[in-house]
Amino acid sequence: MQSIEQIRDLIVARFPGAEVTVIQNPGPAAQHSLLLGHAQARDIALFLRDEPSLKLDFCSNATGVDWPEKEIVETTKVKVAQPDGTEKLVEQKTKRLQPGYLEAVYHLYSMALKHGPVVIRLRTGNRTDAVSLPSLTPVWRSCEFQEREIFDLFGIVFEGHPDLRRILMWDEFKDHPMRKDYVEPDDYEWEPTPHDAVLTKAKGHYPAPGSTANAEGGM
Amino acid sequence: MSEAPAISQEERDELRRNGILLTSLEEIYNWGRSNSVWPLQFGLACCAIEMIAATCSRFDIARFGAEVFRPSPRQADLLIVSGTVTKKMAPQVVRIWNQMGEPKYCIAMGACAISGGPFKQGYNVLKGIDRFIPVDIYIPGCPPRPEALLNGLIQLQEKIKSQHLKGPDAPRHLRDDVDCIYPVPEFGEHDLVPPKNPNLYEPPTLVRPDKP
Amino acid sequence: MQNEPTSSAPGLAGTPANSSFDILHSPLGSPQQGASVREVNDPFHGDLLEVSMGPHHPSTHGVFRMVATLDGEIIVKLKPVFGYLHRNHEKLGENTTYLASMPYTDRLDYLAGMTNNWAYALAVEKLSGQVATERAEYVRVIVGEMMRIVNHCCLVGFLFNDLGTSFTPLLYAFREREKFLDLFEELTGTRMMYNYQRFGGCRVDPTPEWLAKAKALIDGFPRFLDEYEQFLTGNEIMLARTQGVGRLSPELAINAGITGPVLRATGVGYDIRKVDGYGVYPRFDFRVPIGDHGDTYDRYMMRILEMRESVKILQQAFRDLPAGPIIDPKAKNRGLRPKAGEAYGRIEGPKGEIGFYLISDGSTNPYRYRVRPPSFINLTVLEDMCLGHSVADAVVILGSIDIVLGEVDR
Amino acid sequence: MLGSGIIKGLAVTAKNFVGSFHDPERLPTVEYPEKRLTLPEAYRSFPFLVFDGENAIDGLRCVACKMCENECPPQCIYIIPERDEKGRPVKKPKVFDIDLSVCMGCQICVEVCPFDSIKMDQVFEVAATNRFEGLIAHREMLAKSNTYYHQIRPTEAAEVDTRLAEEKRLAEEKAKAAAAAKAAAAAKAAAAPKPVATTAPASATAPAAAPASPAKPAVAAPSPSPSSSSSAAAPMAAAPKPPATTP
Repeated sequence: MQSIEQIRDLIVARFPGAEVTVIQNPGPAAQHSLLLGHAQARDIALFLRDEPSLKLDFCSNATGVDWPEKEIVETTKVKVAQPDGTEKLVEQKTKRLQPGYLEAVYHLYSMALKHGPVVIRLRTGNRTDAVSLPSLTPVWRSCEFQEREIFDLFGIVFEGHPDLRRILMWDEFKDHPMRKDYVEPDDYEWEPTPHDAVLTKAKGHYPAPGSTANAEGGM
Repeated sequence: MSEAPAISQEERDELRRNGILLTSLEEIYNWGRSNSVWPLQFGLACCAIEMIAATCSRFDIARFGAEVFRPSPRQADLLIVSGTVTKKMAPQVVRIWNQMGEPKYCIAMGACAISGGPFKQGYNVLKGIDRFIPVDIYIPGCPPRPEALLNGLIQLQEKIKSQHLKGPDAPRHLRDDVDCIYPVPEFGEHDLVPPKNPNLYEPPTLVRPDKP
Repeated sequence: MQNEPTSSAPGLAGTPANSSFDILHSPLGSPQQGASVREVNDPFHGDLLEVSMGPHHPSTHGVFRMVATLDGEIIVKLKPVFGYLHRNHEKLGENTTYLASMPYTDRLDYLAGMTNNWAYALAVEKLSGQVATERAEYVRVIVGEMMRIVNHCCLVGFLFNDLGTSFTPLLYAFREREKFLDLFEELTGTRMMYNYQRFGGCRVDPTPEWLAKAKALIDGFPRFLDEYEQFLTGNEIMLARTQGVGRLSPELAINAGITGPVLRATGVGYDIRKVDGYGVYPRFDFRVPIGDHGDTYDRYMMRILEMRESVKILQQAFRDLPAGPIIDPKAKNRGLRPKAGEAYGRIEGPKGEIGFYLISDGSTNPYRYRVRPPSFINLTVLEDMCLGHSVADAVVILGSIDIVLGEVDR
Repeated sequence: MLGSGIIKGLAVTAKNFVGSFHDPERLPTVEYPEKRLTLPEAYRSFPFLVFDGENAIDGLRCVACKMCENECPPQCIYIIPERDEKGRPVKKPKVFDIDLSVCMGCQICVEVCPFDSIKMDQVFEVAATNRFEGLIAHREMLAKSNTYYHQIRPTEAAEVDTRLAEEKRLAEEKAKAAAAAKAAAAAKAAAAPKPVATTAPASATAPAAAPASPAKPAVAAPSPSPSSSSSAAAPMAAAPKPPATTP
């Protein structure tokens, strides 16, 4: 099978001007991925499926990933001219707010040519209002339920999905529980063995100090 | 019936060995009830497989008169909550429980049914079915062995046999003051509404201090 | 029924079961939205009836719900409803360490805990760059193939339950399963939730006595299988109820990501044991059974034939099992902090491709922990297979897909 | 012939029915409360705590290091270490609770325990009618003797005993060496005008007293005789370092 760069070149040759970026995977698995722009994502997916040298006809896994915004502190060494005319290296810390986004990841294999995986990714603009992505269900039917699951748990809206409803949670549910900032409902009334985060939550149900409760926890 | 029996258990056993069977209406009524506990054919998760194993030839729940797994709640006496009850499933479980006719019993089989078990920190997992329906026997284990289920069933039979037909500890179906219909929770925007049945679920408070 | 090695080209012949849905000619093809079987101007055309089957399901597949729209007794639309066993496996996996997720994986597909363990161990090994020892790889094959036999054996029992045999074949299946469970219990300590595999190997080394017992059981298994087949396979009622029921075309199967026996029943020879050759599978001589109608009967036969192939693999594995450590002494399990990166590891589970997609950010917990559940994705085509059949057939088709709700909903 | 398949199937059923009267292979029923399956040695249900000697609480091997508490996947273990009258931690659990209604018997606590103190039990008949009080196992309920451990898992228990004895021997040797080194250092210190700070080996062999009471040589030097405190400290010297797990 071609390397990820070769696949990118194939795509760019077919779709000039398409946004295709190679995302390196630094881990030992070295399963690198292609980040696709929204505009041509579905056409590129169709190309990957039908191109005879690739024939990625099997979309094995589709999933979401939540990347909340985070503060990145970068330390750079800057030469600062000193008053006496010499230059001195000074460490400068710049804080940069990396904007958050939601990501959909697809693992593609070829059943015809028996190779893979090729990983493609799509990213939303942010985590609040620009959360739509083109659906790849029309290309691979296997995404049908998986994209519904991503919609349910992460809140990515897939445009062009034939039946985008909640799948695992009930329809009235409002939250997206797999997001990193999800706060679960408080049902910690009975936690006999709490520690760390659970202890903090269970404390909300303890009686006010000074009541008759046993302080050391022995029953 | 509540006063002390005129004849002790040992004497009665001795008579039974000699071919004389002494019994009371209460005893024979409870004996009949306890040996024909028909469970509802209702599996939720992993524990359901062990429940099936308990009905199969090796463990053979039929030896306890409980092999008739009824698909309809109307014909069943025992609800074995065998597995994780999720919040999405909880209203259905309560509804099934309400559909069962009295006298009815509930066994919470496995850690998940008792308290949410290993999955209790999950957002969609109900932390114990006893938040909504009364449970007679709790069988811990993940999953409990089929023998543990049989052991729980034996305990349930003991419990049925020790019930009195009159008085304050009479079973639910012989009393007028107890409502046997339990409210079914509804799906809310973040959780079930209500998240528990406050008349039923009253955990003791166990204060744990900060860890040093 | 063919029984072909995978080296042959995958059969792509056959017409789609539901010919109105043609994925090849509709590049943006969407799932078929129920077609009425009868003519609309039929004077006796009544209203469509919507029936909710489940989640308390009298058949034995857990808390699964199908909303079927019926025209008479014929299904014209069927929407599966999930989530009744959504236990937040993935969220819990992100909140616990890599090792602590191992016992949870047992509870995904609770009829085949060992293969879930294996897939997870494989994914973490990929993520952290660890390699299992050779003996461990053989032991994994042994326990994994035994698990496949147990799973298929039970599935056949459950499938016949759905056909209305009311428990009798299941008694045979569970009698046999108990023998395997005894072995698993002796090796790992529990009947169902093994927590056996580790990153870089397995937790305990099987003793020679255990191996001898397992070998004796496997050697005697074909005899049971013959009896089982004599009991079931020729049964005319079964043939009438399964042949031609729930056909699936290979094109749709591939496009919908169907894996495992359901895929191979359609004639596509795709088995990850052969394709990826993970572990020590390339060293074994075995064939991959392939069906050619893609109906319920083929899916049933796939299970029977795969059990026979598993017996072959097991006999070779017992013969070739090398000595050596069961786990890499340098293997890191507790407090594992893989380098930042991601990995997708997959194996051929009894139900299809079970994969784990892990993203590490360098801490002790995975940043993203995703399970690729085979039975969940195999349900994608449930509607396509059921259209035009009666309600009773829908139950059988569902049974032949082999779903376990712990894995469907996670 | 139509129906021959069904007849064949019925023949199998008949064979099994007749076989069940004489062939134990075809009648696998175990009549549970009266007869029981012999559980394999590896069988595990819930954890328990091993104690040595006669007294269940004093003999506990557990030193309340909380390693199992941190590693337990469903967080069903709760430990509070014992403190002496001065408020210093003593290496004993004051509270050791396991919520059996949560425990999934995964055995990870056993794997991470460096003191061989928590082991898996084989009792599975723990059904209760009250899950709040009935299913929390306290320290007293969990403590079971080493003899019991030998009964349920003879092979494993024998291995553990050998290993503990070996570790104890090594620790004693190390302690002796440390004591000798300390004596030498003390002699040196007495000879030198300035007192030298306490030597490293002493604090390494006696980590229990170290955090609260810094360096009293007479206390810190372990006595060669196997007193209860040194036997508790012995496995720690050989044990792996506690992990830095901060959730």
